[in-house]
Amino acid sequence: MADKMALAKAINESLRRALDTDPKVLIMGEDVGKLGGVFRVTDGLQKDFGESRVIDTPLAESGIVGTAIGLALRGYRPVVEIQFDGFVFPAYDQIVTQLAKMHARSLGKVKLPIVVRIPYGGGIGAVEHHSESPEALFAHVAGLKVVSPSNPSDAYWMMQQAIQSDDPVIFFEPKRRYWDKAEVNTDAIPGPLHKARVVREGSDLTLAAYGPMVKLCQEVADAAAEEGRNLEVLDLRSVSPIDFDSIQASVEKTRRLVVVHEAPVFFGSGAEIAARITERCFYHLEAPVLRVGGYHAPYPPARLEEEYLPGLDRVLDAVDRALAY
Amino acid sequence: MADKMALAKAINESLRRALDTDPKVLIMGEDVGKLGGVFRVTDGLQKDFGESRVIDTPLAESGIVGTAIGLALRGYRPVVEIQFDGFVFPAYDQIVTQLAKMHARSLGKVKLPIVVRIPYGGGIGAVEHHSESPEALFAHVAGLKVVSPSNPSDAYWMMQQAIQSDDPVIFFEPKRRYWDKAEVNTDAIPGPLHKARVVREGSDLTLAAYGPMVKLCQEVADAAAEEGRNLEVLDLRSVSPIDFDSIQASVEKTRRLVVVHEAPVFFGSGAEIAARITERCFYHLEAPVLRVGGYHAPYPPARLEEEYLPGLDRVLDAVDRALAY
Amino acid sequence: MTVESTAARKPRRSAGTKSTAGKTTARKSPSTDPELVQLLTPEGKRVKNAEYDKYVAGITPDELRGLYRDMVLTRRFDAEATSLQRQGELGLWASLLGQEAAQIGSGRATREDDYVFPTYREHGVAWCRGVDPTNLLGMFRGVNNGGWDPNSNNFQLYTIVIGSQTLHATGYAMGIAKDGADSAVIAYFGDGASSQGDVAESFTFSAVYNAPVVFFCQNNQWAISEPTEKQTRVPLYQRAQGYGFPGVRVDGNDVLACLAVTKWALERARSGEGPTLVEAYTYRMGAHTTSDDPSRYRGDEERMAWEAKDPILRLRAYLEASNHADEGFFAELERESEALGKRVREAVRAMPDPDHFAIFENVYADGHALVDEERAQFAAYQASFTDVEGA
Amino acid sequence: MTVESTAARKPRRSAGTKSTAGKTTARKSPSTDPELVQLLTPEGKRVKNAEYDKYVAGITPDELRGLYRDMVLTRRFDAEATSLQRQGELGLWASLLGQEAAQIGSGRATREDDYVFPTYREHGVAWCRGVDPTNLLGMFRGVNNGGWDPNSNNFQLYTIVIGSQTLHATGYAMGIAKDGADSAVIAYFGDGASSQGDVAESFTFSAVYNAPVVFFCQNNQWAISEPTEKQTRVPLYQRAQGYGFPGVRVDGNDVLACLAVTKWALERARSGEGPTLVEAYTYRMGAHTTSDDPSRYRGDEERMAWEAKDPILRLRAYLEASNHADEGFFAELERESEALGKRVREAVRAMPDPDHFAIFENVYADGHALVDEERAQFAAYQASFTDVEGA
Ligand SMILES: Cc1ncc(C[n+]2csc(CCOP(=O)(O)OP(=O)(O)O)c2C)c(N)n1
Ligand SMILES: Cc1ncc(C[n+]2csc(CCOP(=O)(O)OP(=O)(O)O)c2C)c(N)n1
Ligand SMILES: [Mg+2]
Ligand SMILES: [Mg+2]
Repeated sequence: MADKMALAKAINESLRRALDTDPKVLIMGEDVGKLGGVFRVTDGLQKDFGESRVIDTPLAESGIVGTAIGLALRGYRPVVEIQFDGFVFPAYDQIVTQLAKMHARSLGKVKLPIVVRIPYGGGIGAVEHHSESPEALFAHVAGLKVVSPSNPSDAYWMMQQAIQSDDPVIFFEPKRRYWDKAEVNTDAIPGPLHKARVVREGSDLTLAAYGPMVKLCQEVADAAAEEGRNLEVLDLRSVSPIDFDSIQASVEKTRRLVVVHEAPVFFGSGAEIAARITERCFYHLEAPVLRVGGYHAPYPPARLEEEYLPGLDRVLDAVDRALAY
Repeated sequence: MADKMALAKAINESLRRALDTDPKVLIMGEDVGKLGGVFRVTDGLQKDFGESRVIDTPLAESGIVGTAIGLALRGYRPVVEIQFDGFVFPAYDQIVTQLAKMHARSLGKVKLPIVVRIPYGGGIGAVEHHSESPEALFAHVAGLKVVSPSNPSDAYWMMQQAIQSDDPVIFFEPKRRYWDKAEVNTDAIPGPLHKARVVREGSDLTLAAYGPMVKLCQEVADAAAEEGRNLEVLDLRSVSPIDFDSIQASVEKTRRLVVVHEAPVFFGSGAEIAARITERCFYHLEAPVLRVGGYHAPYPPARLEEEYLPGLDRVLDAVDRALAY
Repeated sequence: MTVESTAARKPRRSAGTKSTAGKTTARKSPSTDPELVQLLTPEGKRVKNAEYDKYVAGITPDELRGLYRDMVLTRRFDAEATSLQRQGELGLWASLLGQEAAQIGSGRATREDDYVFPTYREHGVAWCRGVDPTNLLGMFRGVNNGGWDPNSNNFQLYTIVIGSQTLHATGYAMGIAKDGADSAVIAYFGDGASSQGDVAESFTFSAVYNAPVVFFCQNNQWAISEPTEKQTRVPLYQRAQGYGFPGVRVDGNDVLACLAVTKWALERARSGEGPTLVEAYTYRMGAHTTSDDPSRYRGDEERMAWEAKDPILRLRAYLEASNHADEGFFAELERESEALGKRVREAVRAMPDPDHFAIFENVYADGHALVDEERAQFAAYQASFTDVEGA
Repeated sequence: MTVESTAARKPRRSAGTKSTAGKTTARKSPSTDPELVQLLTPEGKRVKNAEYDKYVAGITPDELRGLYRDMVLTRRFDAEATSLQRQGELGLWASLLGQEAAQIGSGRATREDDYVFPTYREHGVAWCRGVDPTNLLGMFRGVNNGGWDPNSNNFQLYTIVIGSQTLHATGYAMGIAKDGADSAVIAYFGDGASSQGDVAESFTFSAVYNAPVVFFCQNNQWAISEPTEKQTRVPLYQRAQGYGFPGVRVDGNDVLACLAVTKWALERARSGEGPTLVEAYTYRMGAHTTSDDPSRYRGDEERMAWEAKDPILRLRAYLEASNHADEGFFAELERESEALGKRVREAVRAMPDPDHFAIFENVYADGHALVDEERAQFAAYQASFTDVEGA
């Protein structure tokens, strides 16, 4: 069955399917019940599955993740929502010291199949703490998997896969793409959770991105095509692990790489990608791996976010610089 | 006055000096009073400055940092201790969303001159959560400064400078070097807080490190010298900002760089250094920047830490690999 | 909606009530039947209260009219902001509609040298502290993250991460005690915030250090879509006793009671008696913010019941019955309201967008090499457009 | 050391005690005068307790000897571990000396299908749950971070980050309620831990969801070097009432009282009455851990006073006075103790170091490409030595 669906709706449908097929799946978070979440991602789920499966929690993120761990120990598979990126930090201790480490600590005896959903990123004109991209802070931590879909179909399937995974998955939802519509085939699983996908083939340079920046990179590639430049666009989909094999394969072909993310460049995913790809492709690269991302500054007030965020021109500028080597 | 002093004692003397000269300086933390801290870094300070300046706090890290912020708003300059690296995460929200952002949020009206001391790193045979190196998780966050001394003199002076700074400083103390002794000249300030230092000149390859790994890199350079290889060793001293100018200058000379830290390599400081130095020195580098650090795994139990941590052989191996290009 | 509804499948008996030495037992106090301090009934009748009357004993008609004026102007300002949001001038607005008495009563209880730590909805408290209301709009318009100097009015910036500011308030109060000063701190937070670990830690720290701080919880019954039953099963003011300091529930729609109880609590703080928790039992009459749609989770009847307890009508009834205000006063206030609305409207529309370079300003107090580098790159990049356009 | 000593420069009056409707007032209950549930005096005399006697009414002499045996063997195990640390066989040890009654009493109150969430000092509880004591030593020796399967004995791994496990316990209890099962959860934590936000949040969640969990706080008077006055100014058991569930303080050196009170609390949980806080008032007779030097922060007199309340001597006096145990029993137990010590010693010395590749095992349940890559690099690197050595 293939329907055109907004990304938020695709996650909603995916959660619904999980609730339907596995009685152990739970939804937890602030306002996920009657309200259906501030972005309506859990719309209608409490009505259909009841307050025992779709749980409005007290306003305490550490408590949400900490009790989800306890529920997982009891055999449940909680999908918890953090209302906005900037509010995950009260739960950071539970995520880093407990959720990430319990499997190793127990020598594999304890599995914590928990999904932490985080709507993230900017571009929606929001107030402070509502537009951040903290994925690097989770990718550095062993024991967590970190993914971010860029489109409704991936949103649907990656959520299915995240819930089925026996590992904790931090699921970053590109909130400014929540309303973007595309076809979702709910019958056919498109591929493994942590594999990158070439969304546009090209030969002159590789643009690598994930989540909200994939669409931008496609626009950049369109714009560059008008200038006769043939860019390859990779949707990484996963930030931990990162599918370095796919990036390497692309870079061995194009010999140039620009990584784009909303998060600050300093200590961001672009750093890890640049370091490792340079090591893997040292003799292939014609230019250093360039990075386009946020500045080393707090996410600015809404009226400055267009300047702060990577945009078409800034990415094109990096492409030009890379091609100039 | 130049005395031979252990690194822990140097910090103790530096805190004593700060308490002596600035009545607004406070020491706060768990067990920092009568006990003098579990590493005795605050030994004797409460006795001499009283319970109102050297404050044993409740066992709650978010509370410690959060009340320190309030005290700073009132004009105090708190130096707070987190007992071990792995226990900073309950305070992570206050550090990331409040401490780091208050100056920008207030358009510069509010300054938070707070030092967060964190004994960090492994090699002391400790139990879980007592041997981690989370510096990347702070360096990624704008608004914080992150430093780590490698020797008693730097420990003394960098602490003075951190306390005098009007910015929040995360001060990572290399706990396995606490008992290392060296001369500390308490009269002459050695240089700016965020500047790297060449601790050994060389021409064949640059080893860059900070905190506990500087000593290791010096040993590596000694060992390499016996094989006729002339390594330069840089003590970075600061992880945010990183003194890229000094690294660049060194790499333009040696043309090869190996970065060493205890923290996991994935998304660690080595990634940022590799990415940026490759961009700055693209035509100078004869080999990709190589990184030696922890694996993508929770810090292991003590009897495995020697395998997990960068050691002489593993760094030498990286040096060999870099020189083989 | 009962508190057990989410978790229990089989019927579970409720907590017992017997109490013996060495054991404290949960008190059954359904939050619909609060034991609250009230000085003015919803109809505006002044009722006696042996304990708190003295804190408003000397209040003059002038001051009473002042409280009324504060509430009316705050509501007017709030309504203007809501409509500016609808017009696209603000990105978001968090209305205080219904909470005027809680905010004005407590705000007017503070002294100039006291320090206030608000959350994001304390427009009425800001008003009492003398913060220009147009300054409050900057962050909602998206031109800054806080547009005033906290130290000008001892009114800290709004804090969005729920609960964080209660620890700052506690630390500030610890500093006051250290300084030997006799001022006090008041920290505002909501019923939802009461669940955050930070708020609990602020109770612990303030009790252990006997810090001069008043925790002022506006229980407006809702945390976005969640009713207070999702945060606690006993009235929130009771939370304090387990930490070793008093808690009191006050009618949050009664400005006189809020004034009296807050004065009492602040005086306790000043005289070295340490922290107090005040729970102002009130109601969020509007949406959580302009982004919210309360019809999804609550019925109209509830709001209508609370409209009958409107804090402004209540004081007006009292002023009129006691002849403390005449038609002229109300008419003049109406004009003043209009003028305030106009001023706010114009100020917002005139509010300039920030300079692009503001991104890089104030990240650090002492500078940071990377920020300098990125600022320079940004400048060069910006200049490249000018060049192109200029060419 | 008073609670105000750190913060206040000028004398501050202590909290008032008057109480009126709508206001709860801090109870002055100095922690040196606890109102505690006691069934056995320090001298071993059985005292009546109308409320809790029934929970131990049917206890047999055999069971009483069993409790004694548990405490003696636990203490023996603990002493052995301390000396193994001195001999360098363990990196660290956290002794439970003095807390045997709190742990054995509460541990024996649990049912097989209950679930226990310990901190890092619950060796006595582990014993009651049937966890082989040598398994507890792995993490202190540094060969693993937890050497048993939590689900074998429903005894979760030790948790070092203070307070975290109370939330896991609460979540697990929420799951029990969801399953409609009638088992319960018990979460252990210390007086220091009571200050952590996570513990407060676990109180909130358990109350809101009426989760079947018992919070068992061993107040051993110290959090490393900090006395309980640095965490609270009222007795800890009172914390619960502000969250809407009962709290009780029990003599933590009285194994019968601990058994009775914990049984009561667990039965409440099972029968749907929700959470309970039990504060076991006890004493850490030894150092915090083998790394600690308590002489830096506390005097000997305190420890000596508590030695007079020793939980083991107390039960022994009762057993002897009531003729429930004879010389033969004590002699046999002494032999059993020695055998346990020997077994533990030998097991520790024989404990193999982990395989180097264990670093990469179990980081993930479903694998991770980077871990595979790093494992392979590590293998190649290790092999390079073998090659060299082999060459
Ligand atoms: C740590 C954190 N989590 C979540 C949010 C999102 N959020 C904003 S307001 C709010 C509800 C707050 O309720 P309450 O404390 O009762 O205050 P009120 O809005 O009713 O004044 C939530 C969940 C937040 N701002 N901070
Ligand atoms: C979050 C955190 N902060 C600090 C520590 C260091 N630490 C270990 S034990 C301890 C004291 C614990 O005291 P208490 O809760 O009373 O338990 P007890 O050791 O007395 O059994 C501290 C501060 C820790 N383990 N976790
Ligand atoms: Mg509310
Ligand atoms: Mg203790």
